Amino acid sequence: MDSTKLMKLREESGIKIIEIKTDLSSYAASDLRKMLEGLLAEKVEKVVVNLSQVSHINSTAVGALVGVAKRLRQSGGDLKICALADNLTRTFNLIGASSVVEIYESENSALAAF
Amino acid sequence: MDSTKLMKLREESGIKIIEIKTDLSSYAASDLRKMLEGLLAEKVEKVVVNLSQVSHINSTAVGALVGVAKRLRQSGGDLKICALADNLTRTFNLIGASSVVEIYESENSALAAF
Amino acid sequence: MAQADIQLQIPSAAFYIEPVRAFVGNLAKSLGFSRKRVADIQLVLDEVCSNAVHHGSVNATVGVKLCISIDTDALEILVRDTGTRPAGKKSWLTHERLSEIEMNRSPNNESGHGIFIAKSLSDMHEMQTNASGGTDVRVVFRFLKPRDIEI
Amino acid sequence: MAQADIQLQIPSAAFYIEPVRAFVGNLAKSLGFSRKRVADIQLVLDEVCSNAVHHGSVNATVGVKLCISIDTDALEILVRDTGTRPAGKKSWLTHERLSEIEMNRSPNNESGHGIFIAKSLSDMHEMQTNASGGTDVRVVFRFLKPRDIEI
Ligand SMILES: Nc1ncnc2c1ncn2[C@@H]1O[C@H](COP(=O)(O)OP(=O)(O)O)[C@@H](O)[C@H]1O
Ligand SMILES: Nc1ncnc2c1ncn2[C@@H]1O[C@H](COP(=O)(O)OP(=O)(O)O)[C@@H](O)[C@H]1O
Repeated sequence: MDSTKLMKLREESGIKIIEIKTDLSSYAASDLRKMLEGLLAEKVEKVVVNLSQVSHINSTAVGALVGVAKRLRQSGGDLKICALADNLTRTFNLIGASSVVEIYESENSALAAF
Repeated sequence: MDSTKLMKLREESGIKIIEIKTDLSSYAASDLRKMLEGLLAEKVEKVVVNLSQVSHINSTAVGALVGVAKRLRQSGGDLKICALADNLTRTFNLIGASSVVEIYESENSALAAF
Repeated sequence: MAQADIQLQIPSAAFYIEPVRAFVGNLAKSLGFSRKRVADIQLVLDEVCSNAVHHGSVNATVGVKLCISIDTDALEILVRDTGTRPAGKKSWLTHERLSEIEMNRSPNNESGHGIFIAKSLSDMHEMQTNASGGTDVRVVFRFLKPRDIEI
Repeated sequence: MAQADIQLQIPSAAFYIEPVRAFVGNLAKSLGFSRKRVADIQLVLDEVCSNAVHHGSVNATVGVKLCISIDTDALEILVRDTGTRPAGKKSWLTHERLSEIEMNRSPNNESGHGIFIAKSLSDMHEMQTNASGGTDVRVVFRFLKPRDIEI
């Protein structure tokens, strides 16, 4: 199945919001990366990734988020993530990605931080 | 793991209520049967089985419920079940058990039916 | 790739049926089966595996084998047990025994619903005595639309 | 019964890692591991299987094998890939390469975190070149209390 169907893209006051409705193992991570690279190609600058419906993430998916955040920053934009379940927070902390990508409690606080 | 930990037994106005917090495949079904036979041995007459937190049931578990309901009726009691998810209802209907065991929408309506 | 095969072997004990059900449920969902259909597939699998464990490979140290194949139009699951019959004894799987099971089935009975459920909810159900004297049960669930497997 | 073994073989493709994760998650939960520990076990499994699929058995028609053993004090998972190295070429698995991977690891890097995660979250982590020239990764998760397996 095409897991991009489980990644909803919308826009709010110039910020692209991706809501992910699937766990992020390698298979879905590669779809996420494609979606994010599509946004980069469109010169999108501000992205929020809402992980509230994700109960598992692996290092490949974290890497995709870190990589795109860094590239967006080079052009003055950013990628922020929000609404992480406890074990997702643990995974971000273990990798150290919490110090590279900005993490917010809720979608609203992530949007407000731009 | 002992799945009986996931079957909570309590009593309300003389009716034993079993709340099941595990899916009912063969493994848990045999624990359910043991618990029900324990109640039969104690001469309990009225039992309600709350399935609201069960998302799967197989024919062995349905059989245990049917069997105990029939035995309780012989001594003037009954076993009633309640709060079935759609696919549990389908399984009861397929087997034909819906016409043998009384099924209620909610725990309260099952209790009230005694 | 025309077909993908998965092999799974568990000890013959009811405890291991739940993880297998989780595996197949997740797979069926990813293949695009509807929620309802996923529940049906899981129930059939549970019934067939329960029979393999309780009537087939009765000794828990002996395994139950599953072979799961995904091709362009269907998900197919084969469940193989080793059987327990002493050498020389006939297989349980005869037309007479099967029609007896079918005739005796009643909503009032505590058991005897498993084969009926597996037949009712699958698109194809087939039972055969295998080389080791046990039973091979094959069930097929068709996709609504044929799919290109590039997975 | 002292030990129970489960064998699982999937095509070498990321698509099949999710059902395996569901299987092992369900099994670990039934074995009594806490929610947190189940999540850790699933993450380690995901990382090890992702490596087997992406770096090990690169050709999807070749399989990745898992052997899951449950004994009195631990759950042990072995993940075996076939490797892709041409005959005669050395295995990737050398002390130099491993310390290079470890030294280069940085939160800023998009990749290179998998082995670190598997090491960090398991009670034992071991990698070995296997007979077919691929990699065997063995991870162990101990139970808090020893358990009597009668399953
Ligand atoms: N794999 C099997 N090996 C041996 N006997 C089997 C197997 N599957 C089914 N049977 C026989 O068929 C009968 C009917 O099976 P089923 O319809 O599943 O109901 P139940 O398992 O509740 O008896 C069983 O009681 C058993 O005698
Ligand atoms: N099963 C494997 N077969 C071959 N090479 C492997 C395997 N597992 C890991 N490696 C090598 O080790 C490196 C580090 O792996 P890892 O820490 O998981 O990070 P990543 O997979 O993101 O590169 C990989 O890039 C790869 O070169």
